[in-house]
Amino acid sequence: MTEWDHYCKLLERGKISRREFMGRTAALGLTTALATSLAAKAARAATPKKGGTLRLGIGHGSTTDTLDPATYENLYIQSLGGAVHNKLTEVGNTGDLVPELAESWEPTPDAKVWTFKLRKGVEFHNGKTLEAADVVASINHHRGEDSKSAAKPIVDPIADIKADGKDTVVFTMKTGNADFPFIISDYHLSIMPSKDGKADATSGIGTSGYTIESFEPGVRTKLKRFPNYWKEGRAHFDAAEMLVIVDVTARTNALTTGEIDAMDRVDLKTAHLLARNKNVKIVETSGTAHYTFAMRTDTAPFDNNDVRLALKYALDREALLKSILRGHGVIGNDHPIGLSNRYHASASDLPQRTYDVDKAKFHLKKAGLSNLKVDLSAADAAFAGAVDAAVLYKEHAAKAGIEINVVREPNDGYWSNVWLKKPWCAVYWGGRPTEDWMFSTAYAAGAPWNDSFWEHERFNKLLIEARAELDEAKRRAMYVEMQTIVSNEGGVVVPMFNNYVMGLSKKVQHEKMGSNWSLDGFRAVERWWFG
Amino acid sequence: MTEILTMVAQRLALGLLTLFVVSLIIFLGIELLPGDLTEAVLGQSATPETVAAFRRELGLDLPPHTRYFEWLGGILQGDFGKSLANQREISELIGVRFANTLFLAAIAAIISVPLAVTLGVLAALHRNSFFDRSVNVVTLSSISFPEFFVAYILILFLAVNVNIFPSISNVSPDLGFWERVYRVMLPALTLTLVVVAHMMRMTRASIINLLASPYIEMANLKGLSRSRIIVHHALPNALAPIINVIVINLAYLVVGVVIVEVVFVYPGLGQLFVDSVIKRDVPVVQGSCLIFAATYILLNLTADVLSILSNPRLLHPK
Amino acid sequence: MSTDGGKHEMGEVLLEMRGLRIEGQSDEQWHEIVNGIDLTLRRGEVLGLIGESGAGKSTIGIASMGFARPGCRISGGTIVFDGIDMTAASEETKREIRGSRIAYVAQSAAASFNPAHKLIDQYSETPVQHGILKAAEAEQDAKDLYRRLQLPDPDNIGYRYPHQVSGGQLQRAMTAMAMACKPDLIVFDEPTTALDVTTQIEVLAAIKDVVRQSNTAAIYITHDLAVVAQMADRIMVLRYGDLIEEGDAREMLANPKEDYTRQLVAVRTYKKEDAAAAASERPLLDVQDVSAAYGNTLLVLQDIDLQVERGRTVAIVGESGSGKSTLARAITGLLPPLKGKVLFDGEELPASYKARSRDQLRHLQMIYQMPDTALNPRQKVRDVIGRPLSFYLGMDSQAREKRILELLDMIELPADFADRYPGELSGGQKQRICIARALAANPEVIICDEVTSALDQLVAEEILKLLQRLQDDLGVTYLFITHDLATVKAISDEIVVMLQGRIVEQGEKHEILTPPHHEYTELLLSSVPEMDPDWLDGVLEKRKAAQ
Amino acid sequence: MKQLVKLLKSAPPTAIFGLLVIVVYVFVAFFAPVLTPYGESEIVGSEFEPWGEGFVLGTDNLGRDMLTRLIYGARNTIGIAFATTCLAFLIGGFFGLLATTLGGWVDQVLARVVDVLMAIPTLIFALLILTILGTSIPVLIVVIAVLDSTRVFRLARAVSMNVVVLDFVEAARLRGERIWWIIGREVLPNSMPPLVAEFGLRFCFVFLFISALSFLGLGLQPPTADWGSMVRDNATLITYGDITPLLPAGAIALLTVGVNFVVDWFLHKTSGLRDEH
Repeated sequence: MTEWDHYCKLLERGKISRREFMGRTAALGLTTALATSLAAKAARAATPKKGGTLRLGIGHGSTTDTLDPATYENLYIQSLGGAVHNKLTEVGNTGDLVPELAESWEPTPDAKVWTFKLRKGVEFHNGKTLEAADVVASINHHRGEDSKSAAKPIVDPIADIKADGKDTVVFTMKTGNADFPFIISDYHLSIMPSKDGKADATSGIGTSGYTIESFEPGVRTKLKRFPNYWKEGRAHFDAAEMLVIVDVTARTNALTTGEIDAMDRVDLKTAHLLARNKNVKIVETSGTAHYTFAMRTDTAPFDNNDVRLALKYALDREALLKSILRGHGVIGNDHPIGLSNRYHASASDLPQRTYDVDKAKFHLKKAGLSNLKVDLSAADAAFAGAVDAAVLYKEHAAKAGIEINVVREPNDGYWSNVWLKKPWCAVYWGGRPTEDWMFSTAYAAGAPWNDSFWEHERFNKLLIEARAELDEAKRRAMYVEMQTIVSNEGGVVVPMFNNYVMGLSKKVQHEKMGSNWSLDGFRAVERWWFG
Repeated sequence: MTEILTMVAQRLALGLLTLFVVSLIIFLGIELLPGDLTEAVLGQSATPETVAAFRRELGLDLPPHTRYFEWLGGILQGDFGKSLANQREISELIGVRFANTLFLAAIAAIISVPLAVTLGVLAALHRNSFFDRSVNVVTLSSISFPEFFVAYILILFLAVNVNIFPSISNVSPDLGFWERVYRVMLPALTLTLVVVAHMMRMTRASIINLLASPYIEMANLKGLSRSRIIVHHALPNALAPIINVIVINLAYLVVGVVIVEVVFVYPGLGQLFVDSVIKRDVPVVQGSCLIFAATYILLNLTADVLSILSNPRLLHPK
Repeated sequence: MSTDGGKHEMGEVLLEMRGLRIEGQSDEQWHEIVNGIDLTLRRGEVLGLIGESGAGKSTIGIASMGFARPGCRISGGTIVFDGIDMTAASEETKREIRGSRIAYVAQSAAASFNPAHKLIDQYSETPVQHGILKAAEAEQDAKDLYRRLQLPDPDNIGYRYPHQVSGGQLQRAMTAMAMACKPDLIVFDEPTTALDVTTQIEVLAAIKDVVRQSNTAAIYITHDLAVVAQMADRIMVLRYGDLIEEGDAREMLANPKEDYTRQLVAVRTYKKEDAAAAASERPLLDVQDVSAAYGNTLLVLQDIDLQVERGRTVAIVGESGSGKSTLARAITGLLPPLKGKVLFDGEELPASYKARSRDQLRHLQMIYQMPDTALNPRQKVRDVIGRPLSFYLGMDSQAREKRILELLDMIELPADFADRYPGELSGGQKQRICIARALAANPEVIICDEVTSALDQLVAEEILKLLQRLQDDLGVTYLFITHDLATVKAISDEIVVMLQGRIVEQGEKHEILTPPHHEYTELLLSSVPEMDPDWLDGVLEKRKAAQ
Repeated sequence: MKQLVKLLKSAPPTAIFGLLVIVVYVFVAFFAPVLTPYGESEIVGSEFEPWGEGFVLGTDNLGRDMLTRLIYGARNTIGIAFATTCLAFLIGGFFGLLATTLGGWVDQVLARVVDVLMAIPTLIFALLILTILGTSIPVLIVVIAVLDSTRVFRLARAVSMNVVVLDFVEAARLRGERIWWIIGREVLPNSMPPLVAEFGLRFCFVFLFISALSFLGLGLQPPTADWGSMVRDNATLITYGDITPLLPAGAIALLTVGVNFVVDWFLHKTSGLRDEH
């Protein structure tokens, strides 16, 4: 047995992760691309049958949905994007980055210029062959003055995109960013066919394993396997149907009566009852999605870190997890980096913050206050149960002499009128696959979504350094320090990370499920199969 | 006959005026809603620049009256415009949904109207009998339950416990007619339970109301049988109120079924409307509202015309 | 029939009632409305049932068919029709008899024909449903009968709907319908009461004719002794469910034995003394050249000129549709005239009542035809009479209370009536309250719109006497609108005859009532039934001769 | 009092049942704080505890006592439905009577306005307005009342149409009475019975309507207990054959049935009197 075979075996048995596999085989001198295809081969060995029609019931979606990735705004359309489009890179089911439409990529040492080599012979659903120009047009779809794309802030750091021949795309960044290949895997940044430098964003044509047969916004999408799909070991179903079933009871009924094969967003209150059904299994993944209470650190009394600490200690995270998420989640440690992130600070690096009334009182006293009275704005638009969570927080904090006044805000316009405006409010974050991405989005000084209006010199310095740092160990150390800073000095209370809880018919098979997003990282249609 | 036509023409003209006012109210209503489509679609990821660009693209930066009159101009030329959210033709978007809504309403009506009238006639015929009382109690109870409750109960019994009908009615355009009928059975039954009581009670009451009339006494004294008196003498004269209540219920079946659509995941116009309100997709909201209002107006007109046709006094004036 | 002196054959007994008791329900309690009546009817005989409202005459009439109206029940006695006990017979048996052997002609043909079906279909229904005739045969029969009943265009009139046919014609069509199965007995329930006098005479003639020809037995129910005198061989007088008197028609009219019968016979004899008009400078009420219409349609009133002197009673008489009630509306301002004006005591009144001053309104008071709807059922008598007192005269509660009692005394009602609701009063009492309400305003003119036509004759007469006494005492002026010439004779000083929106004749009572008359006045006067059993035949002969 | 007893004795069993239900509900609504074992939104146990000793009807999705929530639900829902119906009748009744009494263009204009309002589906209209104004209790009451008043208007207009043509109203007009007097003293008292009956029915509809709104997430805000949202919160349990979510719906239905029975009886009584002459 060669060492290569050994690694393949380990991967098959799940003994090593894909990331480790990639790392170790790289050490053997293999190119990333070869390693990937080998990994795919190994995965295939473990499996799957072809055929069948997967029926997915998704608890989101609206008649106003469009196929334009720039406006992907809910889980339904995002999952559909995952089924129809490829990106340059893909976050694999174990959380690490694998090549997708890009065969390989190469940064300059300062991580400022990234050169992506495209896979050859990839065909769009309309028969067109993938070229560099398509990639440039697809990314440019989100850039520029007139961009209405939700992904505009994501592609903002890109200074320039150039096609270099038919198979090479060169990205020039404003500042170095070691995580750029991760960023380019964002679900908005789907690669679409282009014509005269304009991406065709509305027809839903991609390069993935499934073509759209019919798309009825807010109702259903019918997908058919694309016979010329380039990726091997994927796209097992002959067809798929993605249904919008917003009412959770209807969704649950549909699953138990066999109308659908899988559903997302299981009703947490009754998940234990659903699990008893002999045809159904509950699958949950813990990802990067988390709830926060963001304080404006530029406003009194939140400009005082002791006040912030007092509030952080005055919350019983376990209780919140139990009653709001019914345990389907993980408690947070006042920073946004989840367990599935690469550089998550373990308990030994950063002790878990607990509900500690004495410490809360201590910090309160240190801030020169004997009691505290603050408003907390919440609405269920922030996250399901936000108002209940705020009410629970109020009860916990009361024991530490802190009086929280829960302000129920209207659901409508919550993100425009409350978030980033009110001094303290409930917020939901889908999370980001990389630390840098998460921190730069919501914690870097001056970032548009820095909802705590927080500025920390050391943190911001570390952020830029780490971004361009290619040495793994040094990077880890930097990110752990940043997590520590955010936890101890930041303006955000992070009570918990929520799981993605799905209900699957027992006949649905899958590998380890991607945890970066719901439904296997939005890739359920491509990754799953019927046993 | 010409009088009926004149009346129809007048009512249609009035109806157009009503539609105009309705469109104005709805437009103003949506203008008053906090936020617009761009903010709703972009949600948490909105930045001032993207919102501004989005608004420019959709023309939402124009003043409200300009947008309204542009929309109105389009309508007058038969152009309902395009959905702001996905640029689909509204006539197309609404067309499919409205067809679905009408289909469900039709199935529900086909079940409920004959059922209600038959029950009403039978109850009137055997009034104060055990049958009458039980029909009364059962129908009264059935309107006393919230719609979603009836829906859930039916799902529990007919889909979960015994899998006779599908629990969701996700019809699609490629389904065959009978498959479609099968799929909408549960929502149709739900709606039937909701509307039957009203129509049945009205049928019964209108007939019984007439039983005190001299011509019914006359029919009795002519030695006619009970059933002939009810069916031949009372029913024709009770038609106007019965038609009226049937039409009101038909209107309800078309415009009032949002909840049933939600529970059964039925792709009708109601869902489209609710989604569009949430997303502030003004042209779609306007379009669907006009459809709803027009349905209401036309059905009312139909009721009046039918009442005239069923009444010789109005049909054959002196 | 009686006019032939009972010469034709009186056959065996057809219908026999013994000790008939019928109960009616009100306030969840049963009480008797017919208290043990015996009735015998032979084949070919016409029996008149007469009495005021509440006498139970209709109830007895339809009880002959074994039928009781909803809310009523036959509680005792026997009804034997041709050997069949109708009280014990099964529904099925009774149903077979109804329509085919006993038929019914209702008071209001307009209400008793089903508006949804054509006349001839309703005619055919009885024989076809009873399996006697085929539809086509029945239709042919219908046309023959229509012809015999002198309906216009007898071949086609049956294909009309009830609303397309006039009241008199409908009543005849209903008689035809009753004859459809050639029944042994027909029950006529006030068949002419709802008709104008000139129509009534035609219908009476038609009914009489057809009954005589077919030699059917009949029960003829009416409140009008003069009418029954024309039709019946024998008369039963009923009151409150009891039999008062029974006997041969001619004999009873000539020699009524009981007081009550005597009152009924005498009812049309009250007559006001002639009084000459007091000369005055100007009339109290002066209607000048008034024309009026509802909407933009045909004129309902044309060029009406009318003067009413103070303290006089002017009767406006005409049949339905003559415009007499519209005239009242034009005067009160409810229907502002298109042209012309109304002067009160020389002063022109604004056309619409809305523009009139409180005093102008006060001077003109109105009493309505239906005392049931003229009184708010939710107000006590005290409030009804008291309102004008405080509204017009600004009386405080003490003065008002005193005046209410005075007024009640004036209308001959006891003081404790002040605390009653209109629902607790009889029709005549209600009309008295209406009079009191009008008087409360201290008016100059009272417009009486058919004030007696909804009342029983004896009650009506009392009301007329009351009105006359009030005029004598208070000097109030009456504008009396009526279709009933007996009333006119009873109360008026002057008479105005109206036809189709125009005045055809007007003048002092004695002038109008003494020949020569205007053609229409003549027709009206000659159509009023008289107690003489030969009156109908006589009038018809006279009219025939005149043609 | 004696009359009342007599009246009740003559009532059919359905009406007695209905009255009983109403009385019990009103009693419960009034004395909710006394009758309930726990606080309205107090979390007293774990989620979905079964029926038993501590919690007669078990607990709900957050571990609140179901019985307590039901009772408070009665208080909130009935209170709001009652206030709404009253307001709807004030508005609709007033304008309806005004329209018929004044007649002419006022009647025409009002009828047209109501036509427009009715042409917009109620639920959808409510959705729109509640989204604009938020779903606080006063807003909820006013919005539903206004929407509902169109139906009341129609009825009031239809009923009073038959009253204003009666002679006693004409007499009052001719007397020169003011419009308010005519409406208040002559027309209104004689239009009451159908309106009272309709009040009962509309009350039930408002009730169901609030439930429907709650179901769509536009009803009362948590943690206020109301029956509609209680059903929605626990509806998924039905899938597992648990009837807990049916309790509030049953409570709604029971009251509606009760009111309907009483209304039926009432209508029968008032129209019955008319039949008898």
